Amino acid sequence: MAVFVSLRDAVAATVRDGDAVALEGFTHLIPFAVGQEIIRQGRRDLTLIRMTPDLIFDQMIGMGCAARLVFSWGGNPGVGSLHRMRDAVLNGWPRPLELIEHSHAAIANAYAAGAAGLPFAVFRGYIGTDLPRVNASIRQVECPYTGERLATVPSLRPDVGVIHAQRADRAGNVLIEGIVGCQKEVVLASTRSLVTVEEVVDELAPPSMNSVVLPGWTIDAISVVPRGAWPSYVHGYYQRDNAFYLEWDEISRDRDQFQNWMSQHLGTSK
Amino acid sequence: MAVFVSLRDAVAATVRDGDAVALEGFTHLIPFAVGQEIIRQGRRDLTLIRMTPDLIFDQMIGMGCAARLVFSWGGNPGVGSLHRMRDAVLNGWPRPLELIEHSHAAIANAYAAGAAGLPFAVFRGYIGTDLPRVNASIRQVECPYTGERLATVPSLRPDVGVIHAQRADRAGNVLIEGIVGCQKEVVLASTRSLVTVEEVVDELAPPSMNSVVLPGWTIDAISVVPRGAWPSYVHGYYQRDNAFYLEWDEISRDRDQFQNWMSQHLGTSK
Amino acid sequence: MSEYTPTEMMTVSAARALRNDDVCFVGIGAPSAACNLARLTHAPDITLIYESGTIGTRPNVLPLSIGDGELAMTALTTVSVPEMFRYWLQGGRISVGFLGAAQLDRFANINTTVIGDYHHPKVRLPGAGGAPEIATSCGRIFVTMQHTIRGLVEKVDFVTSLGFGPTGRERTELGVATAGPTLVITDLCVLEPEATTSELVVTSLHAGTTPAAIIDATGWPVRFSADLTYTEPPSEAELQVLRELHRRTEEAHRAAV
Amino acid sequence: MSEYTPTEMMTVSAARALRNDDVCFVGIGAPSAACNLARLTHAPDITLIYESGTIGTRPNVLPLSIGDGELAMTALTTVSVPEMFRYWLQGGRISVGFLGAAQLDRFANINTTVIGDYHHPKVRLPGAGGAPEIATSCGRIFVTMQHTIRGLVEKVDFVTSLGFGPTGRERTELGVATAGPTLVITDLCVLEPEATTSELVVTSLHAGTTPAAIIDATGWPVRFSADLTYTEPPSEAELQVLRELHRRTEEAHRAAV
Repeated sequence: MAVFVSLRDAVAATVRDGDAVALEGFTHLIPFAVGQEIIRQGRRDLTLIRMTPDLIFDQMIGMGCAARLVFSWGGNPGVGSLHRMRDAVLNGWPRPLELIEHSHAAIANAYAAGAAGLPFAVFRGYIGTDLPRVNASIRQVECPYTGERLATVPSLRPDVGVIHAQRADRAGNVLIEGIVGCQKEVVLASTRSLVTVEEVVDELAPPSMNSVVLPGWTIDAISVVPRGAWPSYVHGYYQRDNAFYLEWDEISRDRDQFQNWMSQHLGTSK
Repeated sequence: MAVFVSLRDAVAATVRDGDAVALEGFTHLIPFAVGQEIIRQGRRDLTLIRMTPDLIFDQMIGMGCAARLVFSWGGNPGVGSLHRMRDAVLNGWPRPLELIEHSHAAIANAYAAGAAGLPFAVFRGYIGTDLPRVNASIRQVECPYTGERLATVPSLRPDVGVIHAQRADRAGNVLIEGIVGCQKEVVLASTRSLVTVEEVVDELAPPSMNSVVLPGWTIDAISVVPRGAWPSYVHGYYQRDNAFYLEWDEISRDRDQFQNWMSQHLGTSK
Repeated sequence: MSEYTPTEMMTVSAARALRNDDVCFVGIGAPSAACNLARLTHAPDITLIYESGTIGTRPNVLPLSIGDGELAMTALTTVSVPEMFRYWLQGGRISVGFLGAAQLDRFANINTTVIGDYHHPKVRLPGAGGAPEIATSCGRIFVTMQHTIRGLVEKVDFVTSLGFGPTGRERTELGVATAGPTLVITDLCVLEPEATTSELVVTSLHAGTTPAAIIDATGWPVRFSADLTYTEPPSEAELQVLRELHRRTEEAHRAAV
Repeated sequence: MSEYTPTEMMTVSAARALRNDDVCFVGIGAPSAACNLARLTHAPDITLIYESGTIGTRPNVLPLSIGDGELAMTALTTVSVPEMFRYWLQGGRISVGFLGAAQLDRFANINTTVIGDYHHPKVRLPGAGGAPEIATSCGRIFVTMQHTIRGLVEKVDFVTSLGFGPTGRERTELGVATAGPTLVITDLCVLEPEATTSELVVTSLHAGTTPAAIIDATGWPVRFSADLTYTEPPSEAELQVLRELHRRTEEAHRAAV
């Protein structure tokens, strides 16, 4: 059953050194505030999981939280590269980063399989590509009816699943609207889950009976963090801060400049 | 791209003798009008597919449309047995009926696999049951990671998928609200699809961006058939005719009485 | 104390076994009455899920079918049927699943498929529905059924859903991690699996019945627990809530159409 | 006739290849501009799908990211990302998929993963995204990219997504039924696979370029089709719609926040 706690307490209670932590949000609803609180609390040796690492993982990788990255597309969307991620991969700074690299379809299927309590996902993928050569977790099964060989990946069952959402009611039921990505799957696939929301309301009032709603009993901790997805966006609340995504390209190019920015904005020691 | 046609033309154009035809609607939105038009047009040797045969298949089986039935629960919900289905199974009247019997989970997964273009579905099911003894299509695969053996079923890819829905816009986009069952999966899994709706509107106006909507280009034929799901119900339009479900128990007990009712209500010859 | 029927005793007894934090996969009929009685009495926060996709539903009247509009209208949210079976049932999120049975054997294996041979049945029953996967995916299974010699049999004609297996050992041998049928509630008594053998033994007699009557109505040489108790009869409050629920239900279903 | 840039020529050329009844899986950048240009000119009913889950979107301005709010706001419906990849892409519902490339070889195999060795790369690129499954699930693939000697290479360092395979035969040998990259549009020319070998050959030169310039900018000994034509330059109308779209886009993205 979801408990409402401060962001600090939520992260302290759910994220431990060495955990596999998924922070999802497909462009929309990226849980930046949680990522930055994980940095503040100095978590180490995390396996970070995200389809699109985006700025949030660039920050966490640059601050040395991650030992391993599970991902499918690592860029600054519409801008260019993730410089901190590149520096970790190419130069091992601030520490080496192991890559477990997939396609979008593989990760989406792996979350869905995790949510469904299955040990693996089957899909028609990776045909003729080099990815299975560099990722041993990509395997195959044979269809028992047609003999077709299909790709498999292990299901993703993170220790902690983190998402941002529009709002919760007082019982901790959470509504997600718009580009819903893998938000439901990540919460249901994870051992522990942490959800940040823009606000708490008396009546959840989902617009449709079939709206995407997570019952409070599927969530461990909820923190109310207005603008908790900035610089990404929250449909109905605020728009994407495209200017910041451009700025980040500059901020993150240089190690010192990056560390200065983090120390200034997150209060982390240099 | 969906074309709007009369019910008669829609059935004539999409359903052929010998087809595998799924008519779905989980208690809600059962496409009765289409089933009855298929009876009127005298289609034969159909493989009928439905999780819960309900009165609609009792009528079609009793009128001799079906050679084969794929199903998971065959009763008159809240009332008792389906007498016409029983008569076909036990006495071969009006013709023998082959049963391909599954669980709900199996058929739901098989539709989803069909919609996803996969040849089979994997799930944790049928453990310790006798169903695989009597249904050879239930098999197993081994998880390439854990060694767990999981159940498989062939995906369902009907020749024709039929559903009823609340409404369509003039471009043929269809909105489904409430208990959505497998409506989306059936349309996407089928080679041809036929949708009946309560009404056509200028603006579809789905209540949520994430409402269940089928684009017109995924549908072959749409017929406007008000009360096309009677005696089942359509959320927002009319309620389930529980009295008729009770009456059917009487009507369908006796072969003559059944045929009289069909002839009287559908204009079929006795 | 009011008079009450054996079915009321069965429903009340099932309701009492439910906890406020349970997540229940509810079937139509007695299970639905029991779950909603629990919700309207001692377990106001219980989560009721119907296989039609309705999650956290709080129906004012009992549904006649598993997919009544009332369920969706009063639910927190309604998901597709594939999602229901994949993410919610198979996902291991259900603590209690209810099953009914046409036949149940001493190891709580259930038949709802056929009486007699599958290919030449004496009676054709509705079939599996959600039962095969409910039986193995839910934390615990509660069975409710009428107690008759034709229902509680030595050996089921067809295993539609797994209890503890033909010898009581197969559930464990097959690697099923969930507890299975921990409670069988009939209109005469409560049966529970014995720890060592998994054989169902009578653990509680409903008022007005006798061990002899239960032996007569059971198709195997049924045993009684050393700790046999008597079921507490329905309280005035329980009966009142249950009957009011049934009254509202009948009124609503008469009025519809 | 207005002046126009090579990138405008590339975008216009890609837009022209789209039909009114196409269902397109759109990427960010040039593909998004091309698809929306087609929608705003000769293909008003074209269906645009972005991998973020937006189906039938009609954005007024071009998205900066694949999941901009504008896409969901103007879409017919928005589904989850697992559903997008399962029911819509893998389901075989997409007629045209767009891909970009850091490297592309003569058999249209694409690399967006690394330059150099995978484990010790010279350049780390963003990775696969949706490309591996887009490349094999869509009816046809259109590739748009800048025409440089570093981009159009003899052999890609890493096959992120399959074209026709290392020798041009593997796509068929692997049993992939879709047509694959039928069209590669650069800022200099259009290349198409030769029927017999599946090798990309130049089939149309954009105005202002020469065969010699293309040979210089291509990393393999590129051949020219016997039916080589010149690309029709962008019309006034095409340029006007495209530039107006870019103007609205820049204005919107400046205004946001």
